[in-house]
Amino acid sequence: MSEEIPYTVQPHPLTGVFNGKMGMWLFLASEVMLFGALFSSYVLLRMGATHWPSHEETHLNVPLATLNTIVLILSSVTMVMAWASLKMNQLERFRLYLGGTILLALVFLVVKYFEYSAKFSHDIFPGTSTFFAIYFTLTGLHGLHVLGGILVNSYLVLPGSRMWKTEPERFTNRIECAGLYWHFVDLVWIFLFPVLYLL
Amino acid sequence: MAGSAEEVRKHVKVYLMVLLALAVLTVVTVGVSYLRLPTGAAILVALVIASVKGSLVACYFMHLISENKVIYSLLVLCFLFLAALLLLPVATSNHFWFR
Amino acid sequence: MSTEHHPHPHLPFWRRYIFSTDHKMIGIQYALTGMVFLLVGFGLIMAMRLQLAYPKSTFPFLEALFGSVNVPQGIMAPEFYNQLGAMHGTIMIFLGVVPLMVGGFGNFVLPLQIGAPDMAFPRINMASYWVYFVGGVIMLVSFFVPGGAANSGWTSYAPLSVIATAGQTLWLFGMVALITSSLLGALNFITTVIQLRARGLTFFRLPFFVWAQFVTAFLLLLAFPPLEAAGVLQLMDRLAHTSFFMPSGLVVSGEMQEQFTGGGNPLLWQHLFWFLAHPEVYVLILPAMGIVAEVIAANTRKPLWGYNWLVGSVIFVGFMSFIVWAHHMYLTGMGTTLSTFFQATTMIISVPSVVILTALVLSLWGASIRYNVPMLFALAFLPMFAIGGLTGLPLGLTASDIHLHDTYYVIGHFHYVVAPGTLFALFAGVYYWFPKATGRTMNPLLGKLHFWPSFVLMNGIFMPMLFQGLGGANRRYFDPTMYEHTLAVQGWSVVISWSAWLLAVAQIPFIINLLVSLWAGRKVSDNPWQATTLEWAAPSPPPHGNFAAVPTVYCGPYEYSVPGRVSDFCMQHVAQEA
Amino acid sequence: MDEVAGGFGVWLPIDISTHGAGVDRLIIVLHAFMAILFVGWAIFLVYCLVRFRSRGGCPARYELPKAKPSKYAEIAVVIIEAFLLIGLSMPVWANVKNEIPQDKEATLVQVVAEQFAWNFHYPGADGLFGKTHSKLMGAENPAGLDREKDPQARDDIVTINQLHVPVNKPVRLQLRSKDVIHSFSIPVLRVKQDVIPGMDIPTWFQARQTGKFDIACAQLCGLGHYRMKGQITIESPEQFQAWLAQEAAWMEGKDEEEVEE
Repeated sequence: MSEEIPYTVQPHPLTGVFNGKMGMWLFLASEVMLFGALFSSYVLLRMGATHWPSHEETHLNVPLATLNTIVLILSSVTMVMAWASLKMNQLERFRLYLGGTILLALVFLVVKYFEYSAKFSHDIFPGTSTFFAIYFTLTGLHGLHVLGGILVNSYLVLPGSRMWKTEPERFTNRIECAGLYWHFVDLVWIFLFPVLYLL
Repeated sequence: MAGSAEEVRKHVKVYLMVLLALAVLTVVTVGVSYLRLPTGAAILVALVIASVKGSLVACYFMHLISENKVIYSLLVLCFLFLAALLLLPVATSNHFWFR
Repeated sequence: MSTEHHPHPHLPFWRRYIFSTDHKMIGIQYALTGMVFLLVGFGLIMAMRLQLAYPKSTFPFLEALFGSVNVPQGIMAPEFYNQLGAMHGTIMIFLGVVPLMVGGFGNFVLPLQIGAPDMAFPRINMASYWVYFVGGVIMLVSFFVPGGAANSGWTSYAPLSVIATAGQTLWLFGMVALITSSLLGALNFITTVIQLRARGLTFFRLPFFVWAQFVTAFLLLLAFPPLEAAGVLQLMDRLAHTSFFMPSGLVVSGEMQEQFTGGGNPLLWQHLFWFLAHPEVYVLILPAMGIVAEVIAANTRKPLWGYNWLVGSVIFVGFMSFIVWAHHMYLTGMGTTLSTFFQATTMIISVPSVVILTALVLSLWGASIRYNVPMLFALAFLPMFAIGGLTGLPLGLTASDIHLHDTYYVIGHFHYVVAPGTLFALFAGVYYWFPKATGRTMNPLLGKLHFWPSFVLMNGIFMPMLFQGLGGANRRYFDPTMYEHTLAVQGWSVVISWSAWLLAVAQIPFIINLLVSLWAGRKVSDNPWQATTLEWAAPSPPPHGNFAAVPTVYCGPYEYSVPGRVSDFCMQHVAQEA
Repeated sequence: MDEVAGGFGVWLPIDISTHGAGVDRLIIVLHAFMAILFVGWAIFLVYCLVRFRSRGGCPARYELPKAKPSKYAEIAVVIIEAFLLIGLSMPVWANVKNEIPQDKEATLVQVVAEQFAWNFHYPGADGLFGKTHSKLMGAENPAGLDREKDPQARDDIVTINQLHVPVNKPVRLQLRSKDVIHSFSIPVLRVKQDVIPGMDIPTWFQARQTGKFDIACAQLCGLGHYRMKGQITIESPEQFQAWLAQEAAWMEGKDEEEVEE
């Protein structure tokens, strides 16, 4: 019986990708549509609005958000470095970099927590205005994605990395897929940041 | 996609350069927002910068620059449908008298 | 399941039959759950039909069945009627047909037809089923919360749905689960088709069913996320009192809606909803066409006419289905520019459907047609789908839509597509692939006893709806006797209701046949229909890993009656001497 | 079971509007086209099913038919669809959407939909509508008029579920909703238009006959959707004016009563 599923580790000779990568890109395509729909809704509501608050009026903390942007970009770099370390057969450096990614993601969420609680303490909630409805929904959904990334990466950095001993190539593939997801989360933020904080 | 360890070493340098570019662009986009450009121009500049940053992430961190055709075709497909989705705000503009 | 071949001989019961990762077992789980939900959804509509046929009567047994809150003194409450209506649509589409079509047949047949040992991601496949299951449970549980299940129609138009009872929140959570399940399934299908095709099985040697599933998977993957976004926004409106869909200054029953700041747009929901829901229509019909094509090819004993046309049409339909959505919204105050665009795209999308139907009919020319049960259902699909498609024309054009919009004409139209259309294809598929799943065949006499009454009664239900719709009878009316124009066509309601109840009776032979054939069906060979595609090269039922040896494909999918050959079919994996 | 006497109608209800003929023409032509297509196609199908049934010694042919006629049929379908779209559908729609009668030539009525009633708001003698305020809307004041402070609102006439219009004159309705989406529909006038909260959507018609007819809601709007029934009375211009005067007098009487109290 041919029970083994082909191309779980080795790339398909014609398409040049392994299954996991294909699956991850398909997942990201659906994510593009998810965030695209929300972005589209934002444009529609903004076009229909009689008044749209400028960023002075919303009192969003731009320096803090800029810091968060840099944090997330840094975490993307450590993520790709983690993968590169595996490619160079350096498990310890991989652990260091992936640990760094998780740490930076946590910093991002902590900063987000302070941003949210500052708003709540001024009695600003999602129901306050259309702008804040969009702000909380988009950043909240993005925050959930960050949280998901932290969970997956935490699994991969410790228990998941046992696979390195038995199937190093498969493990490297996993890190590549986790990386694709993480970079996408970064990419979404790169768009959210100007749209919500600067415009 | 990178194959050997040698190639990967070269990549690392590229990653650091991309990091630098992203940081600079972040500062630029924040800086521009303080210039108080007219709304249209501000949106254009911000979105252009965001697109450049996004492309950098996609091309280098996600290795799209050296990806396979099948992934490209998938993304082209996805962006076609995304374009249809972005028609949505236009689709309400032809409605009668929105208060 | 026959006893000789267990899908996983070495695994414990719960891994083999419940938390299985084998695509065939997951497919069967999907199919059985889907069938149960089809029965539930059908049950809901039978209760509604009672109200519609005899609106002024009391029915104590309904009170006994649904409780005195929903049916006080034997008279159905209008809000309960609305719950039944909303949940009938939701259950039939999202919990019945799609899981059966894509989750059931897609899972079971597709990997076999492409010569793969399993899906690309077996564990994601299992997760997809269980997330679907949870979504279904949430939907059913919603009947028991205060205020009952969602009652704003399966379309859940805001603001009505935003101010609706708690059941709507559960509906939204249920939908998020179902959407997640579909996404997991879709990315699995696409990866499987791209990566795991057997050697020699090029894209243009794929059976048409695989093509249909492939395009469907893309529709699911890319059209569902916007609904997920819309669901999130509606949840925010309901739970956090944002105003995405709530305009300013709403007054409900004399009360200002102060909790909503306003500034939202009710049409945003409709746009996002139909951006999904129109492709969803093709999710319902494309795999059905795939099944019908397979059954027709095998039972005409000749190649399908215009394989390339069929494939091209399916791809084209897939693309176009993303830019026709606003034809559901002509009467929302749309101007001429936009409506012209959407009318034009709607007319254009009808062309590939005509091509597919023509190709399937032309496939009969010069054939040698075997009239077995799957073939009967597949053939009945053709005229039923034709009526469903044709009646779409008056709804796709704005001027006629003025009169027909939101009438029974709409219900008749889309039910012709999905009930005698898609459901007949599903039945064809069940009879056709049952021998593959069990090694036994279903009883043909019971099958014919199932087919003929179903065929007549389906038309007894939906043809009168077209008449009612032309008369202008509005849909979603709890009491259809209140208006002159609805009373003028009310006689048909009785005909429709009796047809529906008898249709339920006509399903009894099918259920008996399905259950009894599992154990007592006639044992058959691995390829009882003498078909050509790869699933028939595997043993019946296929063991874990499917094929004894990895098959290599040498020819196209429908090489029947090739001149100069002894046998009238050439299986794809059998090399022919040059 | 109590039987309800119901008819077995199979075709359109009567049409008494000026634009309805265009709608009906499209529906008739479409159904003729559909019938021809379906019957022709079905005959071919049945012929194939009989002629090519499985028989001994008559194997299937591997070669596919050339099927030129089907290609011509498909091209014809495309052309006919294009004609239906451009020739029959678009002119009617353009007429309904773009040729909305101006204020001067039409009888103007503001329609305010709510769960589950239609409120009809006439401008009164001054021909001007008073401002409507969400905050003032209630059972006593369905349109939310401020009759005290707003001079334009003072003479406005508001009725519930009773729409009176003159025959042979264009009538323009401005449709608004207080709460959820409704759809304003008068089947005999071939009028159907969604009423969407937050929007102010115009629709119009011109009746050719007098009489009383039903107004229905065509979009699910809650548990009372089925009984959101109004009545349109189409009458001669004189009768219409008399009705307006009578309503105005009644309004005044009501006001005086309030003063006396």
